Amino acid sequence: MIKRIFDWLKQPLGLIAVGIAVLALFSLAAYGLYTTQQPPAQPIQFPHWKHAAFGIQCLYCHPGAAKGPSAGIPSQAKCWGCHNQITKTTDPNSELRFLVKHVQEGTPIEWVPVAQVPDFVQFNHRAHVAAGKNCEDCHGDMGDKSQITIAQNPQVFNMGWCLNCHIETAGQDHEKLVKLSDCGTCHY
Amino acid sequence: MSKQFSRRDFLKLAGVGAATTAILTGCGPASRYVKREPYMQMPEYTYNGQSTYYATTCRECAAGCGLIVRTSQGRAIKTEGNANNPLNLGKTCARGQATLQGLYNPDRVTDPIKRSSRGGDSTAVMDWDASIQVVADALKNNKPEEIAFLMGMAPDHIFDLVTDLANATGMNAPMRFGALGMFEARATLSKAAENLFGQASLPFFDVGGAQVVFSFGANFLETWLSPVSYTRGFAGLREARTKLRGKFVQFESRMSSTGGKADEWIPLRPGTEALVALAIGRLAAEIRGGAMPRAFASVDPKDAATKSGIKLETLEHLAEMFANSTGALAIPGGAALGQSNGLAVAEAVLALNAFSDNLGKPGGVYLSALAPNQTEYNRPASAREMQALVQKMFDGKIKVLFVHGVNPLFELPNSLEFGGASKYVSQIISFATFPDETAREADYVFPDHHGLESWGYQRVATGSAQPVLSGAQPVVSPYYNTRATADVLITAAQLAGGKFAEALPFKDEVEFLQSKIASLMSEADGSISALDIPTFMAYFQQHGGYWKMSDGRGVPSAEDMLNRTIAADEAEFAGEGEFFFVPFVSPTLAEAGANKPWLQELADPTTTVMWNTWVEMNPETAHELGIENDDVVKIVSEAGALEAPVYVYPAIRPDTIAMPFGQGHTAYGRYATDVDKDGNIIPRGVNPADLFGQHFNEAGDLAFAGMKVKIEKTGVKKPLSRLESLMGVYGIGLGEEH
Amino acid sequence: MAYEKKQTEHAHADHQGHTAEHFREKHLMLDPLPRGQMNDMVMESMLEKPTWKYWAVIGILSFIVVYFLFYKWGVLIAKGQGVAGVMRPDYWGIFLVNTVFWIGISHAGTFISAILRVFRAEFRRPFTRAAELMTTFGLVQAGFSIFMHMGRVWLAYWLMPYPNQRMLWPNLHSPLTWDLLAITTYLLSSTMYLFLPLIPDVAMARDRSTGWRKTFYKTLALGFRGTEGEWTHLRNAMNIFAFAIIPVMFSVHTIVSWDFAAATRPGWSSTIFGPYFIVGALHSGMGAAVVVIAVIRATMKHMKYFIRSEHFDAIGKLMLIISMAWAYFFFNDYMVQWYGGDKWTQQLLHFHEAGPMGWMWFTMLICNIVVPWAILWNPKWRATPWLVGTVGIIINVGMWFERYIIIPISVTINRMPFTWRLYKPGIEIPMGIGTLALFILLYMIASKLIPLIPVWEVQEGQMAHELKKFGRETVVTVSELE
Amino acid sequence: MATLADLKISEVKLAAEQTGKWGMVIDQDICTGCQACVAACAMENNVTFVGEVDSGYGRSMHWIRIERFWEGEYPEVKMTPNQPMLCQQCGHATCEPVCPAFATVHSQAEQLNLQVYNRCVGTRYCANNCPYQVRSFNWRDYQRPEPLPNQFNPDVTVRRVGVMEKCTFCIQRIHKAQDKAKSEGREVVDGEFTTACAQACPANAIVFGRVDDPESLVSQLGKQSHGVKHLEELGTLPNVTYFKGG
Repeated sequence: MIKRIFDWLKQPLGLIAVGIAVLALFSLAAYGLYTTQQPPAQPIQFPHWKHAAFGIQCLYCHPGAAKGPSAGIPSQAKCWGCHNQITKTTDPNSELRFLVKHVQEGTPIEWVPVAQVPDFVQFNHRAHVAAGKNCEDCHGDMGDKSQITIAQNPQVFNMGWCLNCHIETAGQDHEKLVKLSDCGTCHY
Repeated sequence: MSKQFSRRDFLKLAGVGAATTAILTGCGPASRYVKREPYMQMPEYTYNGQSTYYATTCRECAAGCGLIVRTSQGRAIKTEGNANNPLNLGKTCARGQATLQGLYNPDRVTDPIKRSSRGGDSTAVMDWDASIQVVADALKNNKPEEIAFLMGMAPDHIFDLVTDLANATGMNAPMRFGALGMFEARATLSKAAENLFGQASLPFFDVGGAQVVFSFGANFLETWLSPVSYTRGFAGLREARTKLRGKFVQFESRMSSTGGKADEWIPLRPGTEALVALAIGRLAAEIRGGAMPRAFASVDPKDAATKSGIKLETLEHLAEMFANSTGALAIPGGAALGQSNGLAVAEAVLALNAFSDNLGKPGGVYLSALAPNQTEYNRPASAREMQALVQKMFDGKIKVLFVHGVNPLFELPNSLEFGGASKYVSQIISFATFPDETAREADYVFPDHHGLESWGYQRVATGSAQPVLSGAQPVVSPYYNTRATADVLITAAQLAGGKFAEALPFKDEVEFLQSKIASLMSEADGSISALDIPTFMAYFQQHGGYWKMSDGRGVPSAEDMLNRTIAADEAEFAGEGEFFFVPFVSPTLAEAGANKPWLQELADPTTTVMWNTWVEMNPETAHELGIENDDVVKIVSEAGALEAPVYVYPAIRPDTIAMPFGQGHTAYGRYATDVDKDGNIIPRGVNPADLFGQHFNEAGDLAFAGMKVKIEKTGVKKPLSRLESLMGVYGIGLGEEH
Repeated sequence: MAYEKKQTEHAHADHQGHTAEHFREKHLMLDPLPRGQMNDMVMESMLEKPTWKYWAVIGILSFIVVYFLFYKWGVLIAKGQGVAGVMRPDYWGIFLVNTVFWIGISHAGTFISAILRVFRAEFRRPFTRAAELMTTFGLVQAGFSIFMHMGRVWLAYWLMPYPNQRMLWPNLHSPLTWDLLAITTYLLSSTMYLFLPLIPDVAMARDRSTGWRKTFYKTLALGFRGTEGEWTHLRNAMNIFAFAIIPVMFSVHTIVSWDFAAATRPGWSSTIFGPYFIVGALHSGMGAAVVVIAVIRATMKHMKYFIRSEHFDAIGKLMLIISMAWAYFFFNDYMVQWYGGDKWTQQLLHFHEAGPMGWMWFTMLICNIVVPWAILWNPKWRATPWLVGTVGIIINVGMWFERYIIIPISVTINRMPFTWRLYKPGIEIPMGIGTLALFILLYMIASKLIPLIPVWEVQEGQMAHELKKFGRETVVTVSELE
Repeated sequence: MATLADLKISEVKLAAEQTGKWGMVIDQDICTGCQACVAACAMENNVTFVGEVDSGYGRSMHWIRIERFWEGEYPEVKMTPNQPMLCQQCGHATCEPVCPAFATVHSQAEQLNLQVYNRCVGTRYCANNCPYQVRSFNWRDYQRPEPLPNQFNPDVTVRRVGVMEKCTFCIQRIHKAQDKAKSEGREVVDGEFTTACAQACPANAIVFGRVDDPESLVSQLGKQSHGVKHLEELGTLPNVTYFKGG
């Protein structure tokens, strides 16, 4: 029985079948891998660089960063506060039409945050801002339109990267190093 | 309510919960992506990631403890005690902590429903307009005297609202009932206060200020009246930092977790509490010398010792302790009052206090302060009054029954036949938040908000020196399509028109509340004051209520208290059988905690059993009967029979068995019930109330502890889930001793 | 050459009469066969067409391995350790019992092969291979068992020291890290040590086989042709390994014992655990070895020639001595713990004997002491293969019980009596059976793939042995070959 | 790139000489065993419930449990003072050295025993070696059906199957208070915050604070002569002091 199967597989047809199966498996795996690396679809293709170019401070829309753990996503009301002054909202091809739609329908905009740390990391924006870190240190240069979109964060947040900066920041200060390299500082 | 509330405009952050559970390992970035909905209108005092704290009132029992609820992004995260509230001073009990598991319970009633047949599973979802019309029709189309409201002991504002409605229209006055009130024998306490002090009131016992505390069955560290406040009092009694460590003696036939903390635990024969109290009084009076008070004169200590099973020396030693103490306090309560002679027990024990001359003094007995907007003490219905209601239902005198905040089919003993009587009521409308047994038997369920989603107030009946009105406000927006019962009633009354509309001339619940607290606005000595009602209401919400800054407790008059005879008869016990039956309220679950999984998983303080009902039995008795731990026994009383596994309990009289109340639900969500092998819903544990007969004490409270029962072995084993180790704690299964 | 000389002497010895015949019958070393014939016997035993019985057993074992080991393991990973019987306070259960057990089994291989080789115990020659295979296969089961035990086995690689951007390394304070290092070292070195003496045999097999087997053996033989130079290198390598692996072997089980001895638990924190565990390992390992040898002898062709009563007799003596040593260490451990007087330890010792699992404690003593002592002292019984094999099984049962008593039963008693609880195994039992099945399965497959008898070693021994007659006495002489 | 030496792993040893930072005093005489602390802890720290069968088999996840024993026989039977048992945050913990993955480490900054959930591989050696038996393991992926997860505390990681967990002395509250104090340019004041259990305790039987600050309430109480530390003889340097009561 097994021998017959093996014999069949040794034929050209069998070899082709095996080849196809292997290829299919391989491409499936590759596709699976590929999908995990794709940036998410966003409800609005929000151009950070444009807003930065207008000179809007990061903290205007994300005030939480200076005050607490989470920077926060601005409310619709905040978006609309400026954008209802801008006539472009009537342009049917503008990205803004989505905002108009959300505001008119009173539905929330379902953003997909891209700058995320894993759940087991307790990240606090305030401490980092207070320590003199600039937003672009972690989130990239928002003014550079090639570098930052709302679909990707240029920096992959992993522990080595965090720790490197922590140790650099601590410098020769031993007490600071202890605090900044303590597992319990971020994981609890 | 909608107007004020909509301003908050909370939005749930969809998927945040999923995200927290999703990834610990972390695969690719895509698996981490979640959608986040920002606020559409961010409340100005909110920052993302920062918590907002709201003051409100706990609704897990009627005590009225103030809570501060931590909310984050529109979700309630944690309840903490309100440190400003004079009743609980920032503390909570386990049930207060677990109230969030009620709020986010997966088994809540999500929409108003109409049931096609009572007790059936088939329901139709209604919209609120139609629901309110149903209520309006029920009010309008029946004679007022055919409409009855049955309510729980909390919250008070709906009770006030219905009372106003009833007063204006001639409806039956709303009845309030709760199993806790029944087990606390509140009617007996208040009746005794009336008899002795001339004023119906809940006595307040200042445990913290006392030097010696004698408690006759009062389980004041568990569920009794105001457990958080009494526990604080107990800590004060024991606090070695500030004064001499106070002594505590507990008289009861089965060691409760309160009794476990006692320096001396006196296992007296059930029914002899009055006798023992009077005997101690007599012996103490003899020690002190002087004229023998009439109240104690007729009792013979030797006889009391024989009857109660306490050694005479013990009685003498206790009397000495009582007589020689500068601050001796005696507390009646619990199972001691739930007997045929309960009123006599309460009087005898209060007489001890008169003898100790502590009335109205620190470490003594007070009359509880009336809440700020209260003129007289309003006790819940006694079981006899409930029996009268049931009788009325049987007689067809009640056409519509509204049920709110109480689950009579579970909390009332079976023998009162509420279930049978409800068949004679043509329409039952339940406002239950949870699909409990009564809601299952109702024609309509118009779910009220959970306590944390509701407005309201609760009067603090006892436990605080200051008069306190604890205020409640929604801390989160309603999770389901529920509606405040007060709003439903106000709208329905207006639809019904006539006297109904006149009785409730309010726009919504908040306006009604404002009308109820408006009079406090300018009162002197208040914790808050304001010039206009919106500001006052805002302060009221912000501080979690309103309280007076001074002591509002009444001083009972001691006149003639000792100069009267008190019946020292033993209690009568109903039923055949060799065992006294002592039911007690589960300290962790109480009457309505069974649907909260973490309360189920809390170990009982005395037995450490979780998730089930047990029968406590003395090791000697168990040995004689050939019963071991986890053997299921059948308990037969005159009113019914139950089967439950045995817990061989070292601290119970050999002639007594005890059982906790709180389990045995046939409905009430997945955590309160169990499933058998075939997936059918079966009760989790049993309800000892099924064993209670129709016997009352003089004050009308149910003589729930006045029973004798038989025990039959079944040969079945049901292992109890215990936190403790049978090996380590009892040495069972460790092997023979050397 | 040496071989030819030997042949003539052998022919000469034929005339020695009855006594020589008697010796020959008893001793493999004195019963030489022509080299080619012996090689053919080994090849034949390996290439013998498997009967249906063989396939049936393979089928059953494969089913057990696939279902009980791998499927159940999948269940375990998917549902968590809750499907096993572990809980507070018995955080460690049968998985670790099995780990220690299999590591113990694996000790006999090295013991027989390395120690006996170093001490020139001649009776070892025909079964060193079988014992070495046991080492490797046993360690595989031990590895499986420890991975089954882990709550998040998919992260097991975190226990390996490798540079990573988190700047995190395994904790070198932890006995488990030492364990991992020791077991890995042992697995690698014992595999090497299995392989080295295998080279001449696969070279022999290469020369006598065709088809895929030829390719297989050709690859394994690494071009070994049997020149003097190759032999010298091989001997040197084997000598180095034989000496080097002995400390590794001792360290492995000592370190395994430190998992327990270094903990603060009553009953565990015992200084004697190191040697106690090693002797225990040898006890179960010798037991397992004798079972394997008895089975091989009974089931494979020509094996009655290679494995004779004398071998069982010799192993039996070893087993008896090890059993005595184990009894000594057991008594020592018990005595010191009891004499220490710590109340929790007292409680634990009492629990061992009189607790609900007391029967296991007594069975352990019977299996590990009473049975071997009662049977193995008798030379006649000791030379009976099936009897010694049975004793081997009994000893292994006893030794498994010993580990069970040390792990799940001992952790029942800790310093917090409120948490004491008795362990009830769940999925561990089928999975443990699965590891046993895998062990047997690997052995059965190996028996068809590699020569189970190290022919060259037997031949080497036979060359060295000689019967000489001094007066009326016939004496065995052994000459140094190297 | 920093090296191993920079992280001063060997400093774990130094803990033996240190006095600890955060500590607790528990008065067993006034503890009524009411379980408020247990419930509060579960609510604050996203501790899961496990159901009847598992909880009866020693798998409950309580981070704090209240122990009680019996003395004597009826009628002279007494319940021993309730003993809340939680992680003692040992200065020289037995759980720490045995973890092969550094998932159980000593926090040098806060002098606490940390359990780093994401590093845990589930060998359960720490729990085995804990003389107080206060560690709980996630034996299964215990499900909390919707909408119960709404209640999760966002400051505390939700643990999944296969990791060990235990009392953290509410480290999230410590961090929050420290962060707040720092943002206001001051030190954390004694009593400014407390753990969930101490906060809930109706009898005030649990007092939490800095043990290295001689002025704090917990240090003052800790000095009282009847304070006992459990299993101190093992050299674990526990940071929880018990008043046996009576």
